[in-house]
Amino acid sequence: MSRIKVELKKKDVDTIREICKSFNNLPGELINVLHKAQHTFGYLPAEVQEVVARELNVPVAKVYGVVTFYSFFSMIPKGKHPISVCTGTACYVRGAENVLAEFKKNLKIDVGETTSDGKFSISCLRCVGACGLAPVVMVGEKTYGRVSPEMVKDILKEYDE
Amino acid sequence: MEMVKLTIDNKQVEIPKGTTIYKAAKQVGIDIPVLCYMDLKDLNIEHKPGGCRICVVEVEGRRNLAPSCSTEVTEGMNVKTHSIRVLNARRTVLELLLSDHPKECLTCAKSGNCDLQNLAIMMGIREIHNEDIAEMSTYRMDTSPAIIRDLNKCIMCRRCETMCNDFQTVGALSAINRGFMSVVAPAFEMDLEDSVCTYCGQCVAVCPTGALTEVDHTRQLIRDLANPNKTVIVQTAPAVRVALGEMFDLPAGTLVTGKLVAALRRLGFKYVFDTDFSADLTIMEEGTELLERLTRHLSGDKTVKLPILTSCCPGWVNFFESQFIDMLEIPSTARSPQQMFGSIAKTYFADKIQVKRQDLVVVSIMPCLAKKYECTRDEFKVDGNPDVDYSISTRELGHLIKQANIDFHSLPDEEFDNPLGESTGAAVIFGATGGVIEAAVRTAYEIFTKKKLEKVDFLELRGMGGIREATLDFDGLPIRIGIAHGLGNARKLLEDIRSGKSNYHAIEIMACPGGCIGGGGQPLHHGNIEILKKRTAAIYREDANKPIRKSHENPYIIKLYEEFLGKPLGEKSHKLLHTHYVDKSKKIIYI
Amino acid sequence: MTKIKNLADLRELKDKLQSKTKLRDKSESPDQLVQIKVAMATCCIASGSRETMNYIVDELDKRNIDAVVTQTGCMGYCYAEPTVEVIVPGKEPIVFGYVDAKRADEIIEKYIKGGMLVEGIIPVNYKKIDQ
Amino acid sequence: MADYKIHLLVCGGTGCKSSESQILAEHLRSSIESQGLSDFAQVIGTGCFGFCEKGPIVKIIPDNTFYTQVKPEDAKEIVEEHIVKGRKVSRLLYKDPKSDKIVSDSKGMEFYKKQVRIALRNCGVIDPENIEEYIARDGYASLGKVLTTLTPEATIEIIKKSGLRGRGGAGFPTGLKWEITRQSPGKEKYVVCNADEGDPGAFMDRSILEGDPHSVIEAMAINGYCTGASNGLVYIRAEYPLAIERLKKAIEQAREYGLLGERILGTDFSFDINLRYGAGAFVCGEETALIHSMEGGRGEPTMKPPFPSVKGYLGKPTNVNNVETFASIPVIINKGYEWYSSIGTEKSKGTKVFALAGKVNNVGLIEVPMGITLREVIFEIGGGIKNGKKFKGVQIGGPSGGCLTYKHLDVPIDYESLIAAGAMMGSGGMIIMDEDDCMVDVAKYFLDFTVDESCGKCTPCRVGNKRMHELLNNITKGNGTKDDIDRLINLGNVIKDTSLCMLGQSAPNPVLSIIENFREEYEAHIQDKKCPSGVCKALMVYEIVPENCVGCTACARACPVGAITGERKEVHRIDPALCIKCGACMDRCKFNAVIVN
Repeated sequence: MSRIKVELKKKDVDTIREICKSFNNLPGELINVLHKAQHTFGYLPAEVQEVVARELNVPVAKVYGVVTFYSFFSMIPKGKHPISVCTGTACYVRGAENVLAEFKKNLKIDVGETTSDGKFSISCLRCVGACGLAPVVMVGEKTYGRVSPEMVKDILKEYDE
Repeated sequence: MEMVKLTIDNKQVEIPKGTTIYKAAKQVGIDIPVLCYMDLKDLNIEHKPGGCRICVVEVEGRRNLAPSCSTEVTEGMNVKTHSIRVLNARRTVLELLLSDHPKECLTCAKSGNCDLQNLAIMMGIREIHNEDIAEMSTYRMDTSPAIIRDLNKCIMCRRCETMCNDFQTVGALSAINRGFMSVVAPAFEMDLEDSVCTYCGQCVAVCPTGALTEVDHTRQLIRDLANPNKTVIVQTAPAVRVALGEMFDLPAGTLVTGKLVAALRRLGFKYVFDTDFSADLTIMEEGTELLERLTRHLSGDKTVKLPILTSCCPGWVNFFESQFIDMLEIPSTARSPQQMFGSIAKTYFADKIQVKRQDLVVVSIMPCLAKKYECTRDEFKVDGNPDVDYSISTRELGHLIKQANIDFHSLPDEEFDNPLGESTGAAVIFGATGGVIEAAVRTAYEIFTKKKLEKVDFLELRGMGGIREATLDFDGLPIRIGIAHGLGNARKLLEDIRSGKSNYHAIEIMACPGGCIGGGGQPLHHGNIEILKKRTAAIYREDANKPIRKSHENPYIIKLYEEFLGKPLGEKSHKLLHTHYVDKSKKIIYI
Repeated sequence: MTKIKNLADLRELKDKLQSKTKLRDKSESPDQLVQIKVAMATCCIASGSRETMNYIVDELDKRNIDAVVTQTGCMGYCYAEPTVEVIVPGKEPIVFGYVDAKRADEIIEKYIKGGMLVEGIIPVNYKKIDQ
Repeated sequence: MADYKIHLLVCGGTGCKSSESQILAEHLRSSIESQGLSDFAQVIGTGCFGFCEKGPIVKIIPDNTFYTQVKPEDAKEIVEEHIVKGRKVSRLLYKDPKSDKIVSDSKGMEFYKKQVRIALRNCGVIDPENIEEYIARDGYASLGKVLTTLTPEATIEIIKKSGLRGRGGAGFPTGLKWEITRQSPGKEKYVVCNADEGDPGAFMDRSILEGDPHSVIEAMAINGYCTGASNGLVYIRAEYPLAIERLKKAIEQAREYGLLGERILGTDFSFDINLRYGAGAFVCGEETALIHSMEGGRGEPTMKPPFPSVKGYLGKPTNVNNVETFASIPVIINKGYEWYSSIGTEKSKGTKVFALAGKVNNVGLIEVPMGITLREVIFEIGGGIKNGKKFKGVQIGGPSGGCLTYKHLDVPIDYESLIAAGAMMGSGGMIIMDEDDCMVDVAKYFLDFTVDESCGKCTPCRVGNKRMHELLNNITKGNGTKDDIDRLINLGNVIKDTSLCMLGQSAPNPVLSIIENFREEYEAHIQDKKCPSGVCKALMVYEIVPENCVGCTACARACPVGAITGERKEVHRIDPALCIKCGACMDRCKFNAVIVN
């Protein structure tokens, strides 16, 4: 199988080792380790998973099994401005689907993808708990409430460089 | 034992506490259909994920149906195994499984031997509702040198995952993804070939559908047999003769050596040889290597590494090449009997019959899937031409004999051809766990002590224990032997060695339960250890019946050294009969 | 912070801290408590209403009277500032004028605790904004 | 430190925080400072007030003034007018949508009138980042009482008698669970708080952890004392950064004050709490799946028995309760089981928190006594349906629950009644639907969720829900057949009957209850090929009314796929085969000539 290999720098390997060590290299801490690794690298490329597997002494297949089980973990780098559209029930009945469609249309990417320039990525999340503001969209840390499809272009414009 | 009274299908029964409904029903003659469930009780594996939901039964007072494989009986329980509710649920669940399964039974390798197909027949499924709108979960097909993964046929029983992780501790496979797209695969959905897979084939052996099958070489074989320019010769491994009969409904443990030879001859092989011959050769090389290391060790040479580990099992070789790379120095460098045979056949024997290497096709019949991979290794090729061209499994051979409409039962007993067909009892026992080391001891003892071994049966080395050890008396010198079968047991043994917890002189390891007789290419034993025990008994019967029972007494082996090889561990042997190991973990971790 | 070593310590700490959030508990059930509203417009503040309010709150606390002290807008009796409205449960609201510390003390002691009328009552004739 | 005369409570829950409530609080503080009132008035960031519809909220204590939708720029006015001059800023006060009257005091608001706040008692009242505020309101008094005066058995007895049942959804009696864990042999035991709230549209657990983390910590310690566990773990969604931060801070403070750690309050009891993060898998709300996830594996559920109380985390007895359940514990011990069990109905005691959302006027987090009717919740607390539309249905219990209709408005909310009505308590999501919502689409939405969240372990859930979803999809596209409804019912019932865990066992509930209560909507889609609410795009037909069309060609020019033909000044026509139902023509037409059927 051909796949792009990302060579990890020694520094990065050391970072992963450090993370694993901070959890005493315990296999039971796999999810906590992956959280921290994703926080550090932004995503979990195969190579990171391989180092984690080796450090925690678990098969890399198992690590991959865990990574692909949880929607929070991603093997694709997120965009510089990750867009998260809440598709919780409250947002859904107030039109989140249309807002999501508008983002997809404008950026020409699907959910879980990143634009080719690496600027935006779209993901869905289930209820951020701001149901009073439904539908809710988050771009990075910033929350937009009562978003309508018409607002999408303006929101994206805010991130023009 | 505390007993529990309950009712199953209106039968009053008394069953020990802690028994599952499935087993309780079985005890009173009610066979509840199961699919994902697998009980390898003698291997300490009871796989009951409760995933397929085929075995559900109705329990009075319970809100929903209970999976009988994993629900324990309780006092006063009233179980119905075939109420309308149960039958409807079971049928609906099966239809759901089939709705996500390719309907290509006619061309499926498992056809006729498929648990899912059997259930569909049993329940009389005639249509799948809303098939036109039913999306299928589809995956990339993966063909490795030994195993084909066609995951479109995976039903998520997870048996392979259990074998690969819990029993073999290889960890090549894991459930991945979630929901409808969940499936069992190697990390990153890479090819099996790029993973830590050892090709032990235990996953194939337990797969209830056609999702995991062996690479089929029989078509190639038929083509080669029909080619007038090729001389096709065959070698058959010791474990094949004690299991092939099962493919023809003979009881487990039936010895069919003579019929096997006859069948192969009728299939058109020019020479029918025996891997047992090269097993004797292996003992000469490996035994000598053991003695050499032992002698140097005893004389205080600190550079010598002990224990020596056997190296005839290719699954095991793959295992340590990817998981115990710090111990690559310990295993014997002797090639496996399959490869020694190929090497000798394409040199010594090819010269003898004056056939060019390229025109000689060496086929092996093996109880093993890793052998398919082993013969593709670059170390075992000369100018790109492999010593062994390909290997076919016991199962494939069974199918081939049927395909050629040879009536196996009425075949006469025939003898192997010479010179590569003569073997001793020591070679036959290679097929059972403990056998290789016993064979080695028979020879090493006599060479080391220069005394005749009176009692050749080392019962202390036999048995089904996962990890066994024994100390043998080499004329005053205690020799510590370790034996493991199943890679999970091997791992434990190796970790003990690594940590310095145990010190053996020699260790035998076989990847499969029971050794080669339980190999991934054998007729399916479905975890029934009684079958494995019967095959083992047949192996030792064959040994006992052999006139010569020590490898170094095989006249053709003696002749081979005289005419061709010189001496064990000599220059020629080194080139033709030994190998080196590579660090395969590099393939897996890129740093 | 030193560790709380035992239950007595915990209780002591609680008693010490309670006053901090008591205000919020009281506001949950104002009907059962004495309510005091201090007019707190610019004019009132100029005439010392904030000092009055602080005094009242502190004194009520010291004298263990459960009361809610809130501020309110100008009551319109600018001539009599600072003005304070007192509602004792079950009684009509009464507005007092010229409430300095001394009068506040009188109001607490005599009217709230004793139930006696004190001088300086202004007739109620204004409306609250919610009404 | 001075005792402040005025407290300004500013909601710091996630909802209000995303509307800049933090900046608002800063502005309030600086305005107070510039008025020289720093010793007089105090700004406190609290947890969620629940009235998320109108956030950010500022509540002024002691007069209970309730300001809604406050922006940072309003801070100055509030301070100058209200704090300095005592004049309420009327434009920021809440206006009752029914009577159109201004209600300045939160006690007068319909939204709060019928609420009984027990689990949420401190949310919106105290500063969650300050343990002293919690202690001041009787915090850790229950732990103290339990450790020094009660035996574990006696404590469990109180919980049992209180009638408290698990608030995570299934309603298992909490006291009994504690007792089983206590009686399970083993030296090493664990207390686990399930904070993996995954129901899309329910956020009470998050609000409690954000608004009152210490109540959960205290309850876990009490649970540890009762069951014999000295380790607590909170399994919390990684998507809840604020709750994580506050919880961490709270644990730190509790350790500092000696309320967690070795020999708590001088007794022999030691207890500490650590966090484990969920990673986005709804199924991990199921306790066995949660435990496998905490152990670092895939969150796949396993058969029960064995129950976690007997064999849980690392194979040890483990007591798993959800956040809301824990939050109710300290107050039950403080006020007594008699008090708690006097609230609610015969079999469902106490209160339940609901996340009210959807087409209702007052979206927010509410806590109501068990036994209250749906009508009271939706039309009194919720303030009725938004924009004067007609109420159609209410989905209770999220993707595991059922959809009830106006017939059920007088059903009392308790575990048994809801199940009898075809829904379930679930974790407490309550989504209100109005006449514009297509119930088939709603059913599809929930199934879409469960298909997405199914772990894939068992056949009925993995394949069955997918097949149901396909059937529904087919129906919303107008390709449904008459047998589809029966097929859905059979499939749904088998999935309920055979799935391994509660996720699968309850996944068909929305579909089945909607068939039960809104069968005519399914039939309209299948037989008439119509979506009565106009939601299902595939069933819409755009047409041009010849009488209204003037032939201006605007629609033809707007159509992105060239589906509209017609000469200038002549009647135009839409080719239904080409039309993608984008609605562009309708938007463009100035003559109301484009209609949708």
